[in-house]
Amino acid sequence: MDDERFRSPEDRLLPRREPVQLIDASGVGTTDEQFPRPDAETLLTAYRGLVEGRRINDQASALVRQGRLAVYPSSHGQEACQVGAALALAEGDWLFPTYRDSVAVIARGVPAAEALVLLKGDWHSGYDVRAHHVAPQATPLATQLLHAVGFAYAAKRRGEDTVVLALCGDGATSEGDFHEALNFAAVFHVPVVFFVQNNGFAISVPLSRQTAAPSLAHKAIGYGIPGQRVDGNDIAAVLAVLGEAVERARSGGGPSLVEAHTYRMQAHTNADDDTRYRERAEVQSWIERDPLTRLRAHLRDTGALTPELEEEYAAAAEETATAMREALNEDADIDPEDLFRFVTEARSPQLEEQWQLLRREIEHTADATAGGAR
Amino acid sequence: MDDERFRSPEDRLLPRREPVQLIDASGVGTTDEQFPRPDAETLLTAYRGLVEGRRINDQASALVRQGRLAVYPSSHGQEACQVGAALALAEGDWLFPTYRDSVAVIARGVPAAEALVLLKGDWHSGYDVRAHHVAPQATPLATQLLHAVGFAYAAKRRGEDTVVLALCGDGATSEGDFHEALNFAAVFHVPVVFFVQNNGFAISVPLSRQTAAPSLAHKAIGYGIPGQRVDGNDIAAVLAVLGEAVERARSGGGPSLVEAHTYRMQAHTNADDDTRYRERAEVQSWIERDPLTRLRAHLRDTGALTPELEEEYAAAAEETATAMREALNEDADIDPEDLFRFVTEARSPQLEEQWQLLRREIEHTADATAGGAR
Amino acid sequence: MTIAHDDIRVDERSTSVSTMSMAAALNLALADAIEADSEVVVFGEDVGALGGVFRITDALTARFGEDRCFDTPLAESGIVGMAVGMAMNGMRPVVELQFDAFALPAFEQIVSHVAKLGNRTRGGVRMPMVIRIPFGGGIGGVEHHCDSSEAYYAHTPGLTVVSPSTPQDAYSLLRAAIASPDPVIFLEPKKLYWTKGEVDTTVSARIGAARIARDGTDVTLLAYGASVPLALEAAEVAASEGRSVQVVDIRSLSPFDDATVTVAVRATGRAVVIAEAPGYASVASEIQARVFERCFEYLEAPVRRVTGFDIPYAPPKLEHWHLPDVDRVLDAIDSLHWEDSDREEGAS
Amino acid sequence: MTIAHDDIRVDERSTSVSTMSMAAALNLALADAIEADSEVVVFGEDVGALGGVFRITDALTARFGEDRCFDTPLAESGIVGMAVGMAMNGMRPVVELQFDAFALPAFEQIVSHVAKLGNRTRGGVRMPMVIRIPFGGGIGGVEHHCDSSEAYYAHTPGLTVVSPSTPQDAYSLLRAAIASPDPVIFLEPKKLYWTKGEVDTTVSARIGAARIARDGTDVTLLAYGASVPLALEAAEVAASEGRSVQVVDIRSLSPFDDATVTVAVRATGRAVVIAEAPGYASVASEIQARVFERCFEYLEAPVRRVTGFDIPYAPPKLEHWHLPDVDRVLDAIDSLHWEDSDREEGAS
Ligand SMILES: Cc1ncc(C[n+]2csc(CCOP(=O)(O)OP(=O)(O)O)c2C)c(N)n1
Ligand SMILES: Cc1ncc(C[n+]2csc(CCOP(=O)(O)OP(=O)(O)O)c2C)c(N)n1
Ligand SMILES: [Mg+2]
Ligand SMILES: [Mg+2]
Repeated sequence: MDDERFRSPEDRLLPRREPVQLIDASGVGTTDEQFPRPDAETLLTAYRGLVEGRRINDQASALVRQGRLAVYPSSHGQEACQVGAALALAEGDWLFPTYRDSVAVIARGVPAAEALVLLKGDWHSGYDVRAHHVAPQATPLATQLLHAVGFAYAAKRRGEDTVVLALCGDGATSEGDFHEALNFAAVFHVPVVFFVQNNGFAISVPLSRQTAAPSLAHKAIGYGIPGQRVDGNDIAAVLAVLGEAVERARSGGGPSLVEAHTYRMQAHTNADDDTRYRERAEVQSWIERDPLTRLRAHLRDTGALTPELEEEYAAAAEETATAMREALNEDADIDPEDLFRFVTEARSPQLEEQWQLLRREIEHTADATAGGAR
Repeated sequence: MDDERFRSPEDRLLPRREPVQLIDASGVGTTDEQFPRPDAETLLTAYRGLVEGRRINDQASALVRQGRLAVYPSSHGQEACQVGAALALAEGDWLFPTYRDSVAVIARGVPAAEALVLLKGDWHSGYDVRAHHVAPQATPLATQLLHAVGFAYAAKRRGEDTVVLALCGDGATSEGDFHEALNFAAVFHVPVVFFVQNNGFAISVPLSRQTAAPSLAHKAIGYGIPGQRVDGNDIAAVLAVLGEAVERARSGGGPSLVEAHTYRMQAHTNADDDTRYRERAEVQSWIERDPLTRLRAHLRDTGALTPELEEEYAAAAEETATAMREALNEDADIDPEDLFRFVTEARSPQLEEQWQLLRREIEHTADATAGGAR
Repeated sequence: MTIAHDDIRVDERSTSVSTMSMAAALNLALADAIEADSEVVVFGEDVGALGGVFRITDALTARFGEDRCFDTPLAESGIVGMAVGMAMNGMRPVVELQFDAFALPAFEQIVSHVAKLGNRTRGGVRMPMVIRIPFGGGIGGVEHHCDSSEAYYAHTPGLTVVSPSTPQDAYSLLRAAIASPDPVIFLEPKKLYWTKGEVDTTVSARIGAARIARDGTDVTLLAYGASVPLALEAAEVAASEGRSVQVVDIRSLSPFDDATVTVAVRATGRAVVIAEAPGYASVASEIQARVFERCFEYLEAPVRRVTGFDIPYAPPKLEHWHLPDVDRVLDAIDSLHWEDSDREEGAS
Repeated sequence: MTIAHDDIRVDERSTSVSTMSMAAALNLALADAIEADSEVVVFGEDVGALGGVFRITDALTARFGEDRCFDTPLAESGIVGMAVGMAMNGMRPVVELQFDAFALPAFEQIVSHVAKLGNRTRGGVRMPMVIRIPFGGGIGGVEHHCDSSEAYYAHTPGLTVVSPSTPQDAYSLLRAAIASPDPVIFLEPKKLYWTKGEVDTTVSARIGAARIARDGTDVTLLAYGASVPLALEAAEVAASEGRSVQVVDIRSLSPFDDATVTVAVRATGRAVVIAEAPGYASVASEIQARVFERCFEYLEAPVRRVTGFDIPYAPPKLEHWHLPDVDRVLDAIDSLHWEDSDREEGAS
């Protein structure tokens, strides 16, 4: 059979055979004609972010054990994606994250204490989305990808050069909303970068149960947009590939799909027991590919990372962790009337009635506590 | 840039650059190493089906004008896909059609009068799905594709060699359910052929607003299944391509996606006004590519189609049309209790109460009609 | 009541009153809203060149351009999800979902985001969007084309749900819905699309307010959408039989106008709720329950409801059996303990 | 009543009774159903190796193989749509949707097909499938993990909707649901998953039947799911205050057991409906409305309801304010015109 018969210009949409990698697992830099390695300064900033991100993940997990967070879906092992996503964006750009992406949200400038309000249980979201250009962390899978498309549509319509980066996991690519989002983005040619963190699992379900395609990046072809695979534990590659995709979007080149190959080093959340569905050996094997050690080795080898800088970064991360601990150890005073304040802009007579009922109950309870029993 | 870098074995999943065609618009046969042209006998059967299909479409449209059908979404111009879909299947196989696919349903053996019950308005579906191996015609777009997957899953689980052919339109490929169906089919490797009739429009919306991909067949790549484009007005090609896909499915090769390029020659339904959204010239241009004239020319040129046979086919088609007219000109006697009979297997007390209410009303109306006013 | 959207631009043209169909009134409301606010955009399936399958968006694209009214790919979750993002970014999307069964693919977006994003962000992000859905039956449509799904939306906290029954309300309520800072499910009774009436474009409507559609002293009919003209027709027949029947057009299914309804039913002491949707766990049962609870001491008889049966919507040839009709409403009125009031009988 | 699924295989083992959690009872029901019928298969997200996020499918894959219990790609419409096709082809799929907000992507499949295919084909195709959904709150879950969506399903004709409140019912109702020829939405009150009780596997349940959970003569509490233990607790407190409170466990939200409920409320003359879901246009409003209508002459006071507020489910730190609790139920009971019965006051 003549292979050429199966080739056409459109076939350029195919992603590469192998994920883009610019620094290998041992820290050695590789060259790539399409994607130059970011400069040392950028990589130092990235490394600083990784150190902080790792610290945030581990601190948050500890806070769960101490009962200060209701739940924490850790991105331990995925920090290169988290930090890469934040660094790839300009200030005016927007991030549409998921529950897994607290580190990306914090790396984007949201104070950790505000980012963790959802997981602490005080409210459904705790930061000012407009101030930080970060949408609320989405829980219903893949739904936020459509919001990203609409958001980008509005920006483009106003002639702004805003780029929207939307995050999701490998599991989320199976949802109908993933399909509709990529298709709408392609048809309306909006500036969105879809960044899939393929961490191998959707809770307990491995990628092999999620797709039979050669890669998730191949899905881009069906929408007529570029797809690319990247080593998600190599932040140099993540920055290069996302950087290109963001630039394409900004310059009117439309949406694209980037799949990062990474690994979820911990259980889905603290509530999960991953010994039920994966081998310890598999988890162990990813330690070698850790995003921090790799970049550290590279930057130390090239001399960019000095012991002083290392200390500085560690101290900065420690400071963030301390701030997190302090903020989360405080019990916020939550006004029960908040339950009725934001449902709609104006409170309906029904909600007002219901609030009055609750208000009387609360007063009654206070009286009872003060005065005696029911 | 080195093109080879973008090639890998998986790239064989790419559909051909051009739709498969075995008989050109003027009736001249072409050769194709992968897809041999069906033999004359098969093509005669196909032609007979096309003549009948066209007659059914035109008869049904006439019946709408006469008020005997509530609505009819005609497949005029798409008969090669309709008949091809029916002929590609073995008796034990199953067809999952849409509202547009009445001709395919009838070609599969369902009496026209039963197939048209939905559109006549007597009930939501009028044929015995088990007897004919044809699922009810689906209205909510793309939803039936998932049913096809589940059905095929059950067949495969029992070790049967049933193949399921699921139909949908170009518009339906944008729905989330399309994505989920193809993905589930691929992951569970079930014997389903997804056959998309790309007729250029979803009601008024042209394909260009539906996708930015090179073709709809390219969507297959994202699921890791084969995709193929075929000239949907060339029933020889449709039979060859569907035949291969059905065979692959039957022999354990899993699902595939076939996109037929065809054209909806009439408005979406009789209720639609297509002058609002497309040029007459465009519609005219497709007359040259009509599936009937093309096959007729080919079969007459090759001598297979004699004037006697032509007459015979026309007479058979006329008979079908007469039977349709007769059946649809009769007003079926519909028992109002049917409204309550099939909601659940056992009738709930609530439904029994409601039926008794209606029964009393009906009796009362009958009394009133017999005896006077309310 | 605290819900008010009286801030609609009042049109000063002297030609503000004319007679038109509900479809034309909706079309005019969209056009006027597009003109009044550059962030209003209309989109959905077939709303562009075709003007919508019911022609509600007729000529909007031709008049205002693709930028203001456009077709999308065929995917309802996509349409609503995209609208969410646009609303987050300062726009006022007005989307059309073609028939109400075809709104269902968007249900997750509607319930999990449209209804909740404002609350989730403590008002940091509001969802000023309108989801227009033609609803109800009586048009001889085949399966999936005649459903009444208002209960799904009315039950969902965070959604405003309204339905007009006259061209005037179609115009004014749609303008109010588009002007609302909150997401509105706008249910258009397709059976009434071609019913004509006067429309004064300077009249503004307040979301959350019911309307006394007919005065009466013996019994109150509570209805919305296509059931309002039915209630009026039944009231007319009842009047000829000597009964004075009040008709309340609920208009706003959520929030509900308890004040108007409670006053009305307390005055007559009898009530019947009318709606096409299956009655079980419906808006009709809600209205019935709250009227019972709030008017208990004033009731001469149990509140009744006349609704669609608890069955999938009937095929065209049987829908006349399924839908509430005048006789069924009159029968319900007749059952309201007229001669020997049960309260007198049963008490003490 | 005509609904009966008493045909469940009765287990003759002498060890048929043991004490276990509701989660274990559900797990046992699934295992027994898988053993009893080769066409029963369980699937969904994380139901395989993990055994489900609540462990309801624990060890089923290990015990019965991938063929009987397996994970799917992450797509709820896909899961339900695939189940529809399997049911069409003779299987009895039992699917798990992980949390009830995550059932919403499957809503179109559920409403347009699961509920309607049997009717569409005049019984030619039935839909013997069970959709298991953990529902309700009280577990400190973050947004989208504590909703109560039963109204959406109960309002949809064609769906059977049940919810157990004890391990025994969890076992027996799930077996009955799997044995049913009709599609069943099986709502599992996640707050009660770890509550223990006796389970006799030879006891069969009839779908459509309520259960008198506690006898009482002064007032009837009508509840389902996690509200049943709450009602029992309130009844206990009320008893200590001298009031005899009856508790009815509705169990079957659709079809509804009018017979049992009507007899119960007529006897006491007072009723309170309790449910976690927002009250507006809900199952609670349905129950309230039908009890009002059917027991009107017997009521000493208006039927009340105690439900969740009409707000998006509260965040963990505030959910105790949102959920019905004992005090709120007792307050509702207190409001039922005890001293000076209004009927005596208001009549004549
Ligand atoms: C629509 C929907 N279905 C189910 C869930 C429950 N759920 C939460 S996370 C998760 C797995 C997601 O996997 P993936 O997309 O790979 O992201 P990851 O957690 O690995 O980052 C599931 C099933 C959900 N949040 N939303
Ligand atoms: C979920 C859903 N949304 C909308 C519709 C209304 N509708 C019916 S046919 C149609 C166009 C379908 O186009 P396509 O899939 O190309 O099929 P064709 O009609 O061209 O055969 C639309 C929008 C529907 N039936 N189902
Ligand atoms: Mg994952
Ligand atoms: Mg089409």
